[in-house]
Amino acid sequence: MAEDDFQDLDDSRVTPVADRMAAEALIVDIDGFEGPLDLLLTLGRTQKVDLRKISVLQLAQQYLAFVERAKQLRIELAADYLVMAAWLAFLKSRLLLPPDPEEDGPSGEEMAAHLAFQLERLQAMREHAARLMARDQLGRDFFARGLPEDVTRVKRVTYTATLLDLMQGYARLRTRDEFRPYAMDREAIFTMEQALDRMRPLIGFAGTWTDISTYLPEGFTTDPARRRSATASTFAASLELVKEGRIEIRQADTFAPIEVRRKD
Amino acid sequence: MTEETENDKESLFDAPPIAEQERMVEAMLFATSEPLTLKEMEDRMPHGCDAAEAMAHLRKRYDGRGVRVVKVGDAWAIRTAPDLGFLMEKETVETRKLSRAAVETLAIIAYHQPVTRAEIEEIRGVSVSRGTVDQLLEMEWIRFGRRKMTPGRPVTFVVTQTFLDHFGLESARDLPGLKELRAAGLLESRPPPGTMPQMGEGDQDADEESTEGQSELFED
Amino acid sequence: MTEETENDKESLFDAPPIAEQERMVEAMLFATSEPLTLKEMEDRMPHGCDAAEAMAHLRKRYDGRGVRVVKVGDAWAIRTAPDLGFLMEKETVETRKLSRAAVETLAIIAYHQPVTRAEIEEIRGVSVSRGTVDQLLEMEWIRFGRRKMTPGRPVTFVVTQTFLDHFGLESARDLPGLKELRAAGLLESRPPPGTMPQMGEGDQDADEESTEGQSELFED
Repeated sequence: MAEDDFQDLDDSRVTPVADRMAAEALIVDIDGFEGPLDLLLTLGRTQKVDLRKISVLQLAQQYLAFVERAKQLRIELAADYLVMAAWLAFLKSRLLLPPDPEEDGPSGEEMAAHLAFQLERLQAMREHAARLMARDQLGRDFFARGLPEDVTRVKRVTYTATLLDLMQGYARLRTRDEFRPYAMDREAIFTMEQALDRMRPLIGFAGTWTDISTYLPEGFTTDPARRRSATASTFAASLELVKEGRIEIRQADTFAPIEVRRKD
Repeated sequence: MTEETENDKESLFDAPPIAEQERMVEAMLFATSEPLTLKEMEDRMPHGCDAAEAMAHLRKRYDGRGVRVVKVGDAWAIRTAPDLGFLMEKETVETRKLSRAAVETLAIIAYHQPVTRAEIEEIRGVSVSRGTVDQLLEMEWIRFGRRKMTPGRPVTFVVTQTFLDHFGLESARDLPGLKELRAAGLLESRPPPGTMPQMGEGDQDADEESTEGQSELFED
Repeated sequence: MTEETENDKESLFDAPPIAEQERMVEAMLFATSEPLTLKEMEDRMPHGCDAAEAMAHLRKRYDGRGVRVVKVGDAWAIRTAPDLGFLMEKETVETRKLSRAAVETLAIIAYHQPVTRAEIEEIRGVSVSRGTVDQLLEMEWIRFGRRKMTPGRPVTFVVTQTFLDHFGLESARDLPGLKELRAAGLLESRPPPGTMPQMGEGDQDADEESTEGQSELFED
């Protein structure tokens, strides 16, 4: 392999005029390339061999020469072209010098093989992209229904109710006429005292961690205003019970349920 | 395909065999967005084609199929067979909560059955709209019961087996009584202050429905 | 229509005879320009119908005709025969010409799917511009696939049913030359040895699992 590469290197020193002109054309056309790999592929084609048999060393040589000439012509090269140049220079040295037993990392041959693989793969994808685009295409070679009939959407609405809805509805009707003396409406208020009164007898049963929301009294769980009041007072009452040493309290996370447990 | 061999005997520059012409009109009628006249088809087809004959063949071929070749004015088109129109409908089902008026009417019927419309109105304090009763009838949650032996012999309403099945009840007697409702805390629940129904709450139902979405939003 | 009488002898709730089911799928496919899945068809057909069997019959019936029954991914569609495209000059839609970058990116996604942006960049040797991917997404030829189970959990791209439909492919398995590419090892994602200059964001880790991804594609 190394032998061949030296051979290739010699060849490239005596570049025929035509090739040189082609290389100049490449430089002028720099904007037309889609990056260093594309350029390498184009350079590789001038070797007129199967990509699998391509001389990576010769390719590296061509690429470096290209970058050198571009610099002389003061053509701005994008960073990735220079990165590739540096890498190819490194690869070249690896391929030319006998392997250094001290140095680890991939051998020059491995690196060269991978580059050849990349070039072959890119070439293959280009060919297959062309094959794909050459297929019969919808709206060009074959056609869909030109006069589709709309599928009419029929919306059917079903109604539902729960037993609770039913009972609440009935309860609402039956209690509407009940006598209710005028009072400051404290209906939506559940005081801390009420919460304490409610929790004290119940807390004895809380052997396991229990969400404090389960201590909310009946009728204070659905209406938002009432639930807010009951939640606040139940929470305050819980803290009071913690202070008294009757229960433990915990919350796993911000906004997670607050849980209490009887302290034995 | 017999036509093909017949045709092959003739000159190379003749029109394509009729089977081929039939394929052509088929493809054109399928792909165009407007019905095509015979002339329009022939203009597109190779020289010497007879669209009329090709159409006659195609029409026969589609006889009894799921789609048909039909004449639209002086043009032709492919259309779904009329008996399959039902396939062109897509049904979507949306479930909505029953309105407050309907729930209350239903509750009264369930607790007081058999009950007349006048009795329902007396308990609710508002007139019962025809739509509400019709809706419950349509859902098959209520049905007409025996006529009452009172002047005018008014019809009564009772709940149905479908109703009992939906609410998981063995009979309407299993509905919790007032005492149980109170024990369950349900009798406490009054509308929040401010929205307390005043007299003449005939339009309450409408209000309720329009704010329903909002309260839902703020509840959790 | 003989089937109808046959059917009458059987239970009222039996599925319609297969000839009738064939008419139904025929009507549905003719009525739409989009491919329909078996499930979509069965949802619209009477209970108990077997759309797959009906489709098998229908496909055979349209063999060699002006329109064909084609499979597109897991759906079915009717399309005109490609040899008759010349008749449809008026229907031809001018498609936006895709850039070379877009065509290559599309091919890489089709042949390597599911594939990450970094992998596309690895293959092309240049970074993939946002506009290219956006254009393909907008055309609905590609879509996001599952995230890769590698560090960073990068998104992947896969081709869509619209892509298959556009290029007349039954599945991504039918891409031209796919077998040869695979046999040549050109669809493998080989990690570069050592210090290869990384083009894209350089997530080599994504490569590790990509061989598994490839097989995923050919399973369905």
